[in-house]
Amino acid sequence: ACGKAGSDKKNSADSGDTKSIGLLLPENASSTRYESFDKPFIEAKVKALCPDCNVKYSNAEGSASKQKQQFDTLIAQGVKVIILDAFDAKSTQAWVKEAADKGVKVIAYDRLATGPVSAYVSFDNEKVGELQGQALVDALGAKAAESNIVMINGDDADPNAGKFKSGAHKVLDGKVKKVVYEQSGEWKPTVAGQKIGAAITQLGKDGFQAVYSANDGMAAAIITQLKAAGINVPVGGQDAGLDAIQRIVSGDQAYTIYKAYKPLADSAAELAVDLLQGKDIKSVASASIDSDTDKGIPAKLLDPKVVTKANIKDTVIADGLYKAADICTADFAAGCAAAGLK
Amino acid sequence: MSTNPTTTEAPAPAVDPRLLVREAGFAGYVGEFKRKIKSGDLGSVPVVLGLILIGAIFQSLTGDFLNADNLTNITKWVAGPGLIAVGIVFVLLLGEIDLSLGSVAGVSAAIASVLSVRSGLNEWLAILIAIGAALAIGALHGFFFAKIGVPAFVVTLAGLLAWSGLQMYVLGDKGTVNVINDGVIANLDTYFLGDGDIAFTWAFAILGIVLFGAGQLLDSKRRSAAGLSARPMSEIGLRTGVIAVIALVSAYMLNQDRGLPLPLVIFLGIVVITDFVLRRTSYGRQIFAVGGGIEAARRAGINVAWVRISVFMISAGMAALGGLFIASQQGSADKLLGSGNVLMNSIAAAVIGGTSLFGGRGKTWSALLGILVIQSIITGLDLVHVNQAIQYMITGAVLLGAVVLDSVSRRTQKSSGRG
Amino acid sequence: MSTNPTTTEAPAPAVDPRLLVREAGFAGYVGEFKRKIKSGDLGSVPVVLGLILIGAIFQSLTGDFLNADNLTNITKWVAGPGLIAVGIVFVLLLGEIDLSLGSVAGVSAAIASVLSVRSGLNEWLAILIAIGAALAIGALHGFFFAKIGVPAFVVTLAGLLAWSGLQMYVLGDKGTVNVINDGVIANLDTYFLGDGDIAFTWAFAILGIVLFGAGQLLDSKRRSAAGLSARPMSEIGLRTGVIAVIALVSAYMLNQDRGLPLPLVIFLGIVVITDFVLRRTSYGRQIFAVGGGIEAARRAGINVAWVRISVFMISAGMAALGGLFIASQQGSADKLLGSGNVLMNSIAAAVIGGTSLFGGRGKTWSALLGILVIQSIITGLDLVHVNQAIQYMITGAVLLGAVVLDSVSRRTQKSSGRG
Amino acid sequence: MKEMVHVTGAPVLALRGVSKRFGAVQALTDVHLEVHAGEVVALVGDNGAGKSTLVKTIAGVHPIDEGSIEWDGTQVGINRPHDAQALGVATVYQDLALCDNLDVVGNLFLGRELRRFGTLDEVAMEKRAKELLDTLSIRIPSVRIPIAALSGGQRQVVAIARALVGDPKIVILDEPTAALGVEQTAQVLDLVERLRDRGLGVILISHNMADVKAVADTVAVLRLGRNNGVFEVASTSHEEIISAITGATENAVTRRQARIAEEAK
Amino acid sequence: MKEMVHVTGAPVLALRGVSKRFGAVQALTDVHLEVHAGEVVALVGDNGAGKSTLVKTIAGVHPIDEGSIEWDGTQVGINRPHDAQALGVATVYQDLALCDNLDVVGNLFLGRELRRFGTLDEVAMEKRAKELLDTLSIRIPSVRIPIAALSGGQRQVVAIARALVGDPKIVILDEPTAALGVEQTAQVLDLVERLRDRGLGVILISHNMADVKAVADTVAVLRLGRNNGVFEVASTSHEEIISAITGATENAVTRRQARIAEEAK
Ligand SMILES: Nc1ncnc2c1ncn2[C@@H]1O[C@H](COP(=O)(O)OP(=O)(O)OP(=O)(O)O)[C@@H](O)[C@H]1O
Ligand SMILES: Nc1ncnc2c1ncn2[C@@H]1O[C@H](COP(=O)(O)OP(=O)(O)OP(=O)(O)O)[C@@H](O)[C@H]1O
Ligand SMILES: O[C@@H]1[C@@H](O)[C@H](O)OC[C@H]1O
Ligand SMILES: [Mg+2]
Ligand SMILES: [Mg+2]
Repeated sequence: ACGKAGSDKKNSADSGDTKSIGLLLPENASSTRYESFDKPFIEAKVKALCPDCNVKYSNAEGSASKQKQQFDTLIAQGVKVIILDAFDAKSTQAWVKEAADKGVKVIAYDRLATGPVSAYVSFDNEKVGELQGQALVDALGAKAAESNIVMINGDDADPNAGKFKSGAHKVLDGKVKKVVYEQSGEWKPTVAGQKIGAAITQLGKDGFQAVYSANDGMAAAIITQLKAAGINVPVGGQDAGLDAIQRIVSGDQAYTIYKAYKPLADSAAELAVDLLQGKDIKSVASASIDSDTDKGIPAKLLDPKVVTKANIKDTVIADGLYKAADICTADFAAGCAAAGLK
Repeated sequence: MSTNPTTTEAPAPAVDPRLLVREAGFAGYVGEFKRKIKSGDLGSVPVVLGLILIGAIFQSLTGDFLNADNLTNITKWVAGPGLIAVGIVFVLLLGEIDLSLGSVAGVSAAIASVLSVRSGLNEWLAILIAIGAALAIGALHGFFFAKIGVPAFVVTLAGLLAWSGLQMYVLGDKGTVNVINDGVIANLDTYFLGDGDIAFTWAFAILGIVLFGAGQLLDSKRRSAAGLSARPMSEIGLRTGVIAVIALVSAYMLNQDRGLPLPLVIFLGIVVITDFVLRRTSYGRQIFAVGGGIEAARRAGINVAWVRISVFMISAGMAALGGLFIASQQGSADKLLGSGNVLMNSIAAAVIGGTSLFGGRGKTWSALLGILVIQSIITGLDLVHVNQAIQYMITGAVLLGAVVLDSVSRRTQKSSGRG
Repeated sequence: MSTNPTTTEAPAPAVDPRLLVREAGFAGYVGEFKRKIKSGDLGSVPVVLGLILIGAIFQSLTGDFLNADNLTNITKWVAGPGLIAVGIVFVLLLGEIDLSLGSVAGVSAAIASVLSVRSGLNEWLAILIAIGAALAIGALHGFFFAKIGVPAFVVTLAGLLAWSGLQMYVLGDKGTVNVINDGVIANLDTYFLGDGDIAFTWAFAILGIVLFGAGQLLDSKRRSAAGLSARPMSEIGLRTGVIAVIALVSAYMLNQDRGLPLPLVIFLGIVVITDFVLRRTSYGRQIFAVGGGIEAARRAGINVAWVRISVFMISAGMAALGGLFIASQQGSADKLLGSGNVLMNSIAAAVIGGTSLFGGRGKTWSALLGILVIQSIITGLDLVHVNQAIQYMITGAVLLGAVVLDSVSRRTQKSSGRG
Repeated sequence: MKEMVHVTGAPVLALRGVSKRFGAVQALTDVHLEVHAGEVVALVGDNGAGKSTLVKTIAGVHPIDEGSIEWDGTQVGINRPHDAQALGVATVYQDLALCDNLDVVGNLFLGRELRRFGTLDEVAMEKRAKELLDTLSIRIPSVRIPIAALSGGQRQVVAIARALVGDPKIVILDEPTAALGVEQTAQVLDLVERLRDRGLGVILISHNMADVKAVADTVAVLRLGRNNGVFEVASTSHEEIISAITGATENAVTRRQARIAEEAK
Repeated sequence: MKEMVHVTGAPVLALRGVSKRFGAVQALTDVHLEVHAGEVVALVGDNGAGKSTLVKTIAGVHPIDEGSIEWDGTQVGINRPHDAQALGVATVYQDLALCDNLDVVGNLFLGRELRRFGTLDEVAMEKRAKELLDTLSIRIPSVRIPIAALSGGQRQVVAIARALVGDPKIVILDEPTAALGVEQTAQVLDLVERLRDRGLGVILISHNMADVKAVADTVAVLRLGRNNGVFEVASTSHEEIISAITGATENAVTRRQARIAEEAK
C-alpha cells in the first residue's frame, strides 16, 4: 500500500497544548452544582496556580455518547490533561485508554471513571447515601424506631442514584420501622411531587413519619405537596442548593448534604496543573483506590457533610458558597433571625 | 329490467328523501345511538370509556385509585400539562407542531419567579411580564414560520433549545427559586375555593349544568323559529342529564376531600373559553379553514400569516400559564421545569382526546379528556409499586390500549365513509 | 384588439413551444443555474452553503474546526444519528412520525451487548438477534398503525416509553455494559479501513467518482437512444467534476488523520442503497405514492398496509444499526443510550436536509446533509467552550440560521409556482 | 318509453340489488346494472344521484353494504381496489385520484411500473407515456413535471391514459370529458369506441347528452340512489332521458328553453 | 373573421400585456383582456392554454410577472386574493378550493361570516345557505355535512354559491358547469344572465361552445398562453371559434365529424 494515514501531519496532539486543561462535567439539569460551583471553582483555582492556563469546559447533558464526543474533541484540540466527571463511570474504560496511548492524562473527578486514570478526587457516593439516612434518623430523634419512611430515589438510569439508594438503605433498614413506599422520582421534581401524592393517598396522612428525597430539587416538590395536604414531617435532600438552605432556614426541610465543592475543585485544579507541568502528584493525592478496572489509583477523598439549621453558618456560609444576604430574602427573614444568620 | 321513472315530482328541491330522519322521542335517540356505534361516529365516547376502564383497573389493583384525595390530586395536576395541551390543540388544528412549549413553560416560570423572588417585583406584575415574554416568543416563532417560511418543526426545535438556554440563564448560578410562600403562584396549585367551602363546589357544578342546559334550549328555540331542524326536547333533556350527573358526582367527590381546587376551575374555564373561540367566532373558523386547506383559506381572503402567528402566540401563552401551574405544583422554578416528558404528554393528550395531527379537526375539550387519561395512568402507576423499568412498559401499553378503542371505532367510521 | 389566429399548424402535439429549452453548452448551464436561483429551485445548494458557513464560522472562532482529526471525528459521529435519520426519512416520506426510534436504538444496543457480554453469545449472532428484535418492534408499530388505525404518533409514543422500559429491564440492576474490547461492535466506530492505509481512502473516493460518472453517462446514452431528452455531456462533466472535487478533498483530509473510518463507509453505503431503493424500485415508488396521496395510492391497487408496516420495520431496523454505532462510540450500552436529544437531532437532520414533514418529498441524502449540519454545530460548540445556557441559545440560533437560507429559497419557489 | 335491454350473451359485470349508506345518507338503494362485453353503458343521473358512489363500489373503493356483484356470472367480493383490478376493472375517477407529488410518468404507471433488471425502467416508461398522451392529443409541457403543475384538463387526460396501461376487461369512466377541450373530448369519444370495438365493456358517466347519444349503446338512469330506467340509446329521445333524470317532464331545462323561445319571438 | 369588440364605456377590468412563468414553462405571454360592466366575456382555449392561470392572476392567487392590471381605468396591484376581493372580484376556481373539513355553510361564508353579538350567527347563515342552494336547484342531503362527503357536482354548486355571497362587481367562473347535470347547468346559465342584467361583468371559462354561444357577448381565445383573437359572439360561427382554439381548420373534431358522416352513408 501507499502508506499510513496521518504520517505527514503536524499532529496537534503531538505538538500538544501545554496551557489548556479540559474539564468535562456530566450534566446540568438535575442538579445546579456543576455550573454553579464545580466549574467556577476549578477555573478560579487553575488561574491562581497558573495564570496563563485556561480551562476548556464542556457539559455532557446526561449522555455518555455526547461526553465521549467532547472527550475526543478535547484531544483533537491538543489538550493534554482532562478532568473528567464521567456521566457513566463504567463506560470510560476504552476512552481513557485511548487517551493514555496518546499521552493525554485523565483525572477522575467526583465519579471514579474506569480505565487507567492518573488520579481521582471525590466524595464517596455510597457515603452520601449513608449520611442522608443517618440525618433522617437524627431528625426523627427518639421516634425513629417507630417511624415509617417514604423513599423517593433518583433516576434508575443514573449510576449514582443506585449508590445513594443503597447507602441510605444501609442505615435506615434496622433503625426505622419500615420503608413503606419507595419509588424513583427520576430526578424530576414534578414526578417526585406526584409520587408523594400517591404515597399520601395510599398510606393516609399519618401513614409515614419522614420522607427521604435523594436530592433537593425533588425535595422542593415533595414539601409543597406535603404542605398542601397539611402534613409536617422531616424531609431531607442533597446538594445544598440555595433553595434548599432557605427551606432549612424556614424549617420546611430537615437537612441537605453539602459536598464541599470548593476543596474538591481546588484539589482537582492542583492535580491538573501539576500533571500539566509534569510535577509529582503524590502530595495532593496521597490515598490510593482501586476501580473496577485498575488498581492503586492515587486519590484524594473528601467527606460530604450534612447541613441542618444548626450548622449552616459553619458550612455553606463559612466556605463562601452563599452569603447570609443570599439566603435571607424577605420570605426567610424570620427564619434567619431564629437561626442566628444575619 | 327497467322501472318506470317518476314524473310527477316538483323540480324545486325538497328535503332529500335519502336522508335518514331519526324517529322522534327516546326510541329515536336510541336508534340514532345504535347507528352511530355501527358507523363508528361516537365522538368522545370511546375515550371516556377508556378513562373509566383505567379507573376500574387501577382501583381493583390498588384499592386507592378512587379515593377522594387521589381524584382531587388528579384534577389539580391536570392543569399544568393540560393548559399546554390546549395550546397544542390550536397548533395541531393548523396541522403544525410546536416543540418549544415545554421550554416556553420553563422560561416563563423562571422569569416570573426570578422577578418576584429575587428582584422583589410585585408577583402579579412578574406574572404579566412572564406571559408577555411568552407571547413575544410565540410571535417570533410565528414570524419565522409564517413570514420566512421555515418549517414550524425547525423553528420550534430551535426555540426548544434556545429558550431552555434562556431558562438556565435567567435562573443563573443559584439555580432553583422557591415560589413565594402563600403567594399568587404558590396558590395556583394549592388553593381551594372558599378555602374548601363545599358551597362553592355545588354552586360551580350547578352553574355549569344550568348554562349548558340553557344554551342548548336557546339554540334549539332559535333554530325552530328560523324553520331549521332543531334538537328535540328529549335529547336536550338527556344530554343535560348526563352532564348533570357527571358534574354532581364530581362535586360530591371533591367535597369528600378538600373542596373545589382552583387549578381545576381555571383549567375548565380556559377550556370553555377557547372552545367558544374556536367554534363560535370568525377567528376560530379561520383557524379551522387554514388547517383544513391552506390554499382554500388563502383564496377566501383569509390572512393566513396572521392566523398562523396568532396561533403560535396562543400556544406560547398557554404554555406560560401551564408553566406557572407546574412551578406552583413543585413549589419552585428550576432548570428542569418543562423538560422531559412534559411536551410529549401534552401532545399525546391532545391526540388521545381526538385532535388530528394533520390539521383541521379537533377541539380543546380533547386536551381535557386526553390529559385526564394520561394523568390517570401516571397517578395509577404511582400507586402500584413496581420498578421504573416495568412502569415505563406498562405506561406504554396502557397508553396504546386507551387509544385502540378510539381508533377501532374511527376505523369503522372510515371504512363506512368517504376515503 | 383581435389577432389573427394561426391556422396552419398540424394537430399532433409537438414539443410545447412554451417550454423554455436551455441553450446548449456551458452558457446554457449558467443560464439554467441563474434561472434556478431566481425561482428558488436550488435543491441541496442552500444546505451545503449553510454547512460551509458553519465550518467557516467555527474555524475562525476556534482555529481547530478544520483540523483533520476534528473532521475525521465528525465523519465518525454522524453514523449513529445519521442512520436513525435515514429511517426517519422513510417514515417522513409517508407523512408520519416515529417517536420510538431513540428507544429502539437503545434497546437494540442493550440486547446486543447483554447477549454478547453477559451471556457470552457470539457477537455477530447477538447483533442479528438485536436487529431482529428491532424489526419485530417495527412490525408491531406498523401493525397497530396500519391495521388497527392508531395514529403513528401515539403508537410510537407508547413505544418510546415501553422500549426504554425494556432497555432498563434488559440492562438490569448492573446497568451499563461495556462493549467487548476490539469486538465487532467496538470496531464499528473505531476501525479505519486497512488500519489507516491511505490507499483505501483514495480507492474509495475514485470508485465513487467513477460510479457516479459512469451512471450518468449510461443513463444519458440510453435516453438519447430512445429519443428522449438527455443530459448534455458538458453538464455530466461538470457534475462529475464537482463530485470529484468533494470526494478527493475529503479523501485527502481523512488521510491527514487516521484514514478512512469504517462508520463513514457503512453510513455512505446505506445512504446510497436506500436512495437507490427509493428512486429506482417499485417499492420506493409506492412509498412516495402513499406519502403523496394515500387514497390515490390505494386506488392504484397498492397494498398500503404493507407499505406502512414495512416502512416502520425499516425505520426500526435503521435505529437498531444506529444504536450499535452509538454504543460503539461511547464504548458501552447504558440505560440512557438513545434518550435525550438523539431522536430530535435525527428528525431535525432529515428536515434540515430537505425532507418534508408532510410526506411524499425527500431523499435519504437529506439525512446525510442534515446530520452533518447538526454534528458540525455540536462539535463546533464543543470546541468553543462556553457555558451551557449560552450554548443552548447559540445552538438554537445556528440551527434556525442554517434553515432560513433554505426556506427563503424555497419560498421564492413557492411564490413562483402553484399554490 | 320502451323496455329494451341490449343483450349479447351473459354480462361481464352485473350488480344485483346493491345498497350503500354513508352515515345518515342512503346513497344507493337496491341498484341493478349489467355490462356486457363490447357494450358501452352510459350511467346518467342528476348531481348527487349516486353515480360515482356506484362506480366506487365496483372499483372496490367502498365495499357494498347489501346486494351482490357478479363477474362473468359468478358472484365475487370486491373489498379493495386491488380486487377490482385483479378482475380486470380499470377506473377513471371523477376526482382523478392522482398523486400530486409524482410526475406524469410516475402516475401513469403507478402500481404497474415497467421494470428492467428488477429496477424501474424509466426510459421505457417515459417513451410509452409520451405515446399514450399523443393518442389523446394533449400537449403537456413535460412528462417529468409533477401532476400538481398541470392544468385541469391535462390532469384528466393523465387519469384517462392511466386506465389504458394494463389490460382491462371493463373500463369505467366517471365524467372523463368534464374538463376537456373540444378536441380532447373528441379523442376520448373515439377512444371509447375503440375500446368497445376491442370487445371491452365500458361504463361511461356523463352529463353531456350529446356525448352519451354519440357513443353509448345503453343508458342506465339513476335517480336519488335508485334505478330509474334503462334505455336503448338508438330508440330513445333526448327528452325521455332528461325527464328520467330530473324526474319531471317540466324542469329547469325546458323552462329555460321555453323562455328563450319566448324571448326570441 | 370580424374584428368587433363589444364596448360600453371604459372596461371595469383590463389586463395589459400580462405574462406569467412557472419554472421552465411560460404559461402566459403578453395577454390582453377587457371586461365591461354588464358584459359576459367567454374565455376559451385548449387544455393547458392558460385560462385558469390568467384567471388566477386576476384573482390574486399568482402575482403577475410582467404587464399591468387596470381597474376602472386605474392601474392596480393584485398580489393576494384579498386584494382582488377588496376590488370586487369574486372567483369560482376550476379546482373549487373548498375546505374539506368545513361543512357546506362554513365554506359558503368563509371569510364573510354573518355575525350576531360578535359571534357567528349559525342560524342566519344556515338559512341563507339553503336559500342560495335552492336557487341553483341542487339537492344536498344536509348543509351541515362536510364538503368531503359531497358529490362532484354538489361541490361545484357550493363553490358557485360562494361567489354570490358578498357583493362583487366582476364574477369569474372557471368551467363552472363541468361537473353539473343538465338542470343545474341551465340554472347556472340563467344565473350568468341575471348577473349580467344586474350590471356585473362576468368572465366565463368553458369548453362547451353551446353554453358559450348561449350566454356570452364576447369570446376571447387563448392559445398556448397567447391571445388568439377576440370575437363578437353574435356574428361568429361555432367553427370559427373552434379553429381559433385548436389553431387548425382540420382537427380531431372535424375529423371525427367527417368520419361519422362517412359511416352514416
Ligand atoms: N363519504 C360520503 N359520506 C357521506 N355522504 C356521501 C359520501 N359520498 C357520497 N355521499 C353522498 O352520496 C350521494 C351520492 O354521491 P355521488 O358522488 O355518488 O353522486 P354523483 O351521482 O356522482 O353526482 P355528481 O354528478 O355530482 O358527481 C350524495 O348526496 C353525497 O352527498
Ligand atoms: N404551478 C405551476 N407550475 C408549473 N406549470 C404550471 C403551473 N400551473 C400551470 N402550469 C402550466 O401552465 C399551463 C397552463 O395551465 P392552465 O391551468 O392555465 O390551463 P387551462 O387553460 O386552464 O387548461 P384547462 O382547460 O385544462 O383547465 C399548463 O401547461 C400547465 O402545465
Ligand atoms: O448531586 C447529585 C449527583 O451526584 C447525581 O448524579 O445527580 C443528582 C444530583 O443531585
Ligand atoms: Mg360523481
Ligand atoms: Mg383550467
